[in-house]
Amino acid sequence: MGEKKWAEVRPSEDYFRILNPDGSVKDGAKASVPEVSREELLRWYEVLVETRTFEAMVLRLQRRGVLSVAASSRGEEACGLGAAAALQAGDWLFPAYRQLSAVLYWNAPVDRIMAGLMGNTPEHIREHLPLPPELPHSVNMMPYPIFLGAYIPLAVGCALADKLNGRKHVSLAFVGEGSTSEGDFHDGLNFAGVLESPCVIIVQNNQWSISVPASRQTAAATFAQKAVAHGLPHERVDGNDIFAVYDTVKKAVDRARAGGGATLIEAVTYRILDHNSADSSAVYRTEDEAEYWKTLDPVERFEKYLFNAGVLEQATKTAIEERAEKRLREEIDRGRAVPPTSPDDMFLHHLQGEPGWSVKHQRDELACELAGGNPFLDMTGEGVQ
Amino acid sequence: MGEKKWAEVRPSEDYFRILNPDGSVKDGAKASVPEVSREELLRWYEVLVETRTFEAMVLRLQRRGVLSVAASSRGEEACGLGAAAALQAGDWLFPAYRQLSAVLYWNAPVDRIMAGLMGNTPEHIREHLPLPPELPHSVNMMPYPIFLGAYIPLAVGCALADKLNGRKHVSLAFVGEGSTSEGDFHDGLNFAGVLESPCVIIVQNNQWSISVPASRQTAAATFAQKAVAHGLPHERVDGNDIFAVYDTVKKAVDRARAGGGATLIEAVTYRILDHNSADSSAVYRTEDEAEYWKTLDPVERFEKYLFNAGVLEQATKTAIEERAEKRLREEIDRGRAVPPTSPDDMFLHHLQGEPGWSVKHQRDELACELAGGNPFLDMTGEGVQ
Amino acid sequence: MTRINELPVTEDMNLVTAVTHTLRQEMQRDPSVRVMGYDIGPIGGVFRATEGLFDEFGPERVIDTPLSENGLLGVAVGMAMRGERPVIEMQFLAFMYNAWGQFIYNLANLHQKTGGAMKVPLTIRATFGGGIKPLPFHSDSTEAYLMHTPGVRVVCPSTPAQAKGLLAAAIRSDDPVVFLEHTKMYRSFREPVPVADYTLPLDKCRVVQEGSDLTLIAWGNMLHYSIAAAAAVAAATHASIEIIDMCSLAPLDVAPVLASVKKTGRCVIVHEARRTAGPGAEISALINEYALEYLKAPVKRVTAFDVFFPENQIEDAYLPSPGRIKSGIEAVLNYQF
Amino acid sequence: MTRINELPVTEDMNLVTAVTHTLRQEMQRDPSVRVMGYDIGPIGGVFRATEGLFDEFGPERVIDTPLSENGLLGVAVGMAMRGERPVIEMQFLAFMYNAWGQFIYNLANLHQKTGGAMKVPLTIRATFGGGIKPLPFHSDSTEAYLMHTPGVRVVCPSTPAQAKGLLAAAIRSDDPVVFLEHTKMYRSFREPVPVADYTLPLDKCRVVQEGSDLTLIAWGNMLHYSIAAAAAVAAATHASIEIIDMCSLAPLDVAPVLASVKKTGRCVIVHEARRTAGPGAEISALINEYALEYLKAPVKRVTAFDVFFPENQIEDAYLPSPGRIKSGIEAVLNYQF
Ligand SMILES: Cc1ncc(C[n+]2csc(CCOP(=O)(O)OP(=O)(O)O)c2C)c(N)n1
Ligand SMILES: Cc1ncc(C[n+]2csc(CCOP(=O)(O)OP(=O)(O)O)c2C)c(N)n1
Ligand SMILES: [Mg+2]
Ligand SMILES: [Mg+2]
Repeated sequence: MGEKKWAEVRPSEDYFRILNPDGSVKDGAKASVPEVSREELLRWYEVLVETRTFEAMVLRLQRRGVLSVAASSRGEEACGLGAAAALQAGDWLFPAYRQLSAVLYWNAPVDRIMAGLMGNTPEHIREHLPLPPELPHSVNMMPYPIFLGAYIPLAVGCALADKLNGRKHVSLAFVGEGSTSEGDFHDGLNFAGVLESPCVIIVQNNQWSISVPASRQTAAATFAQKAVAHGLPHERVDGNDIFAVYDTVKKAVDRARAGGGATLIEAVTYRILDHNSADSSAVYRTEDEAEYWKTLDPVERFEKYLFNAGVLEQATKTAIEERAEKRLREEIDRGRAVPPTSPDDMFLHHLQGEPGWSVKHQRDELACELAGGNPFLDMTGEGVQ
Repeated sequence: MGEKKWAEVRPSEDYFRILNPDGSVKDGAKASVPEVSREELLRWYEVLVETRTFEAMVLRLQRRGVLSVAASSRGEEACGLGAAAALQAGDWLFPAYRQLSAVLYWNAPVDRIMAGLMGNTPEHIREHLPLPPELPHSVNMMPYPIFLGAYIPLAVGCALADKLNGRKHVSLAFVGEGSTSEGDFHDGLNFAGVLESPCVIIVQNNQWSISVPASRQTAAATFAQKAVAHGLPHERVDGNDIFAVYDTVKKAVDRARAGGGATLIEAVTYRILDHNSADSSAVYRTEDEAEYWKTLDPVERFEKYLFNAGVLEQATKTAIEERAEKRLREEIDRGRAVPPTSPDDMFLHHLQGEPGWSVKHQRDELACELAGGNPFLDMTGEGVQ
Repeated sequence: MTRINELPVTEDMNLVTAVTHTLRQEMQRDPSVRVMGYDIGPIGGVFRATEGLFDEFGPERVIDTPLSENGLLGVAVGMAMRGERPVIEMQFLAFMYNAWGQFIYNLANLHQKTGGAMKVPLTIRATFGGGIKPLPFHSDSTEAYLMHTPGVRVVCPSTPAQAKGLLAAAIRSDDPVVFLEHTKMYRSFREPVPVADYTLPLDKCRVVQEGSDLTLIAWGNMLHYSIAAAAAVAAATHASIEIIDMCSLAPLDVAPVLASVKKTGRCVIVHEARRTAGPGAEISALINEYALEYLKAPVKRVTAFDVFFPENQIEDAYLPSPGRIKSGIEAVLNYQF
Repeated sequence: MTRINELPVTEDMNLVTAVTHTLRQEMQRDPSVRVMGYDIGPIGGVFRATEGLFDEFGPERVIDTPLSENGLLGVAVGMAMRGERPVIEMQFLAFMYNAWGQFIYNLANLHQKTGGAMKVPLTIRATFGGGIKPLPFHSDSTEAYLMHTPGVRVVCPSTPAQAKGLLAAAIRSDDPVVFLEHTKMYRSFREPVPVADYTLPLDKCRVVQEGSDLTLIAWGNMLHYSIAAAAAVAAATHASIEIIDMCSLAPLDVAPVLASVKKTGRCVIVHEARRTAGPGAEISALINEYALEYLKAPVKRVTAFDVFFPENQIEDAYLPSPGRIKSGIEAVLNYQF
């Protein structure tokens, strides 16, 4: 508690890495380069481009006042994507708000995401942007939780339900390193250990929890070692290396699927931009820090690898970028074109069946008010006129 | 989740031990036998005798309907005592409900404890069994918490307050192994690590949390290793060996006092009796188990050591037992002689100063009711008559 | 909805055996029903409400968990959203304060958050209420916290037969339901409970006794004290007292209350919960809003006091007694504008 | 108690700068005052309420903590019981659901549990309330949960000058106090705030405007909407409306409410909280119990609805607006038995 400003302590690089920052394969890691088809590698690249493009577009829209608050995963995109790519259709994905790449990989509808960012209700979005209720051949995707860490126990229970019913699905959940300080995180891990739940929990350690550095979040040397408290296996990987993430998560997912229980994985990365559009990180950290981390950028690294490996060439790159730009612009426009949500939506889906006297009465009150009437004239409970 | 009845897994004996179950000093542990005066050793013995005697008396009283529920620490007495003896006057002790030996060591007033067990309010007990507000040359003792684990963060904050003010006190808190599953436990440890709080947390692992065995509480091999999640040092000791407990806690306490931060210690022991007087452990565990653990009894072990070491002889033993019996009987009688608490006490000490209109009014209502009146005749808020 | 008294075969049960019986029946009926909690396995719960279930259904249907209310609730919600029907035991209602985050954010909110795409068909059985002189915080009646929270149903039975029907309905409901079991009532009396399978509505209060002079509202153990108090008043004055068992606390079944008060013009609300911002406040405010014209006297709340549940020695003075309820009835009955 | 308007030197402040100013002044006055929470250090809080304090007082007085509301609250209670005066920031009131165990069991109960031997002189500054269209659960007004809990004071300022006096009093109080800061009001307006040190009573509501025809009760941002609504009604009808700022929510300052309603015979209660079992229920029930004879119309609650705080697109329809309040006033004012 002595320092005047929280100096960022550069996290230990004692972690699993396959790709060096310059896109070369690390000495001795050749054997670990995952066997992934050329097509799949290009798909990964496309998702990375889409993620970066979409988040930049959203930040611009936020600045123009189109939406109220936006967060970005710039520099962290390999964590979500590498992990998501290790899943199979039918698995369950519990992202936090910095894994856009994970949901884009599994074809989350961007128009709906946009409509959500605009503050529409899910019912309303569903109505105006119809789609089969589940994407075919996709994973099941949860919305992200607002209460940090609150979905960790949920993911554990979700996986347990599969296990108890003999279904071979895995649940995979993300949490920021800051959120590991919440009780929910430990509850989830402890139950996962005891109940042998087939799940994988990923701590995406981007070094900051808004203004609080990872070094202030815990005295533990790593976030991976938090698993020791719960008897779970744990891994620590370079989160900016998509191969390392994919390989490690794949092994954990396969193990869970085979009945081997849960794993905790720490992916070491860095939040390049502000926490979200309401934040200004210049107040609490130095530019140098981000500059250093930019040299470890996961997208450039992977891109170099693809160029070196002859998978990508300039023309393809340009084509992918242009396609992404065009598609996302269309999706965003579709999302923005959704008409405003009706106030009455607020009463939907709290309970199934009858909502009860008071809610029914209040719903009528609001309708009356919106119709220009006085909603408080009912003095006998017989109903708002 | 396969077994039909929770088989007790005998905990690993990979822990620190000085005294063997037969009272001899373990090979190679000679150097660790703590340097404790003959007087102090006899004091320890006396506290063990008192603890066992008092708890037996209380259980008998419970069975006779004198009090509503009673728990016992039989077989676990060395944990509380060994730890408490490592403290200094001015330190803070946060017992759970199985550390009677710890508070008796520091001269907790037994008459007051008895009056508390009878369901009197603290205010009332203080009034009828007056005593200087703090015992001279004692530690500060907290009442035990009802919400399991809830005092762990408190102990961390308590110690931090000392540290921030340059006071060289240490806070020591106990928690059952079952209670380590609560979020409070992890919150406390994590804050202790980050804020470098001078405290010691002891997990008294007595193998059971009511009917749930330790093996079902966590998948971790030990409770000590839970400290790894929070970057804290940890120790695991034979909790039925008072020397091992004392020695280990003493080192942790000294370290905390010297500014070295917090430690987590697991003391491995066994709950010989039912969880409390409302429990019947025969429903969920076998007699054999307790029989085995009785061979590791901490009091007999220590007694044998004292006899071997020439510190105790039969006459002294008898004298100590008789003195304990007599004193405790007197204390219990004094506690039982406290007149019933007045109902009005329920309104005390919720807030300082004015309790507010509603509480004042309700207090008058109760007084009116107890005086035989109708408390609901005030129709104007001007006051209960 | 079956009429209970059309079911001929009955067995005498008390509240706790009715709960066990119902859990067994529902578990036999539907394999997705799983009982979860700490101490609910081999020991059958500290009140023995799950006795025998572990032996009958095994550890995948009766899941003993680590000691964390928050973990228990969160994991069970995760199962429920996948179609399981967990019935979790909250050993004492007050321990749920530790799980308040999961309660609000996941249990109560998940259905709404997902626009109805996900359901949480989970039942929380929570013991509550005073009278058995246990330890502090083992007697809390904090149903008001629950009632102020959207997205969750709260019911409280006051008889074994009602407990069966409400618990079965709670388990079958696709909404999260808190089912409140009063510790003092667990073994206080038996009654014949139909052996066949039935449910009772989760959203309907129950008129226990009709009357024209005063409406008396209570639930749980307080209903029995209220019936006794009403009988005592009626014996002395021939007043005709309507008694409502407010077993459906959330959503509150408002219409019958308003109808009754419009008829009687007088009302007393009884609860064990603390008074300020307690359940009675809502009922009284609704009457104030929608039946004021009919009131012949102030609505009185006969409750415990705005303090923490006190030590054993004085808990009898804290809880409403039949005597205190009688005073409340008399005060309101005798009032003249 | 100092009269604010006798303090000549003032500075223009808004709610958030008034909070910072007061924290600084209290920290200068008393070394046991320590500000704690996550994101309250170098960044000065996500709303900048602790801006500059870290630089001025250093890391032992301004303690940035790990991200756990429950740990924060528990550790701060441990410090408070030893004579420190922690002022913790609850980034948003809803996050305190995660700390509900520590809130009840330690913060609210420790003084009572120890028979008065221990005190918890701790202040929780919690942002609350709607209107700025942030993320879900960042706008909750769940003060009713707090009001139903003994052992804790709850206050809610509606102006910068009042915020200063109440916050200083909260910090100096030996009781735990929840100090509610409305996010929408943080920067909505400025007023002159005396620079000298002063406190305001924690247990007194404030009559903002005297009147004889109707009592209008509100707090926080709703007070400003209520003043506007009352002005609109008065302009049209010449009705004389008494406005009470119910800044002292727990313990509730009941006497002035009863006195006012006895005078006016009509009452409207306004709050952002959900209606059922919300704060207004208690106020209405008290009026029902102790001022019924004086009522000339039903007491109406103009509130948000019994649903989770909705998505940004429709939050304006959820929160009471000046228009909705005006309707409530008119309905009650025009009512004739
Ligand atoms: C229970 C809870 N507490 C606090 C917050 C406010 N909050 C939102 S994001 C954030 C920081 C989270 O940091 P981390 O977990 O590291 O995730 P990151 O933003 O770095 O991805 C905080 C404090 C919240 N949403 N929920
Ligand atoms: C928060 C909370 N949950 C549950 C309980 C009920 N309870 C009391 S003691 C106990 C078992 C505790 O086991 P452990 O921590 O191992 O302590 P032991 O009794 O073995 O000493 C339980 C579940 C409680 N008092 N508080
Ligand atoms: Mg982070
Ligand atoms: Mg134990």
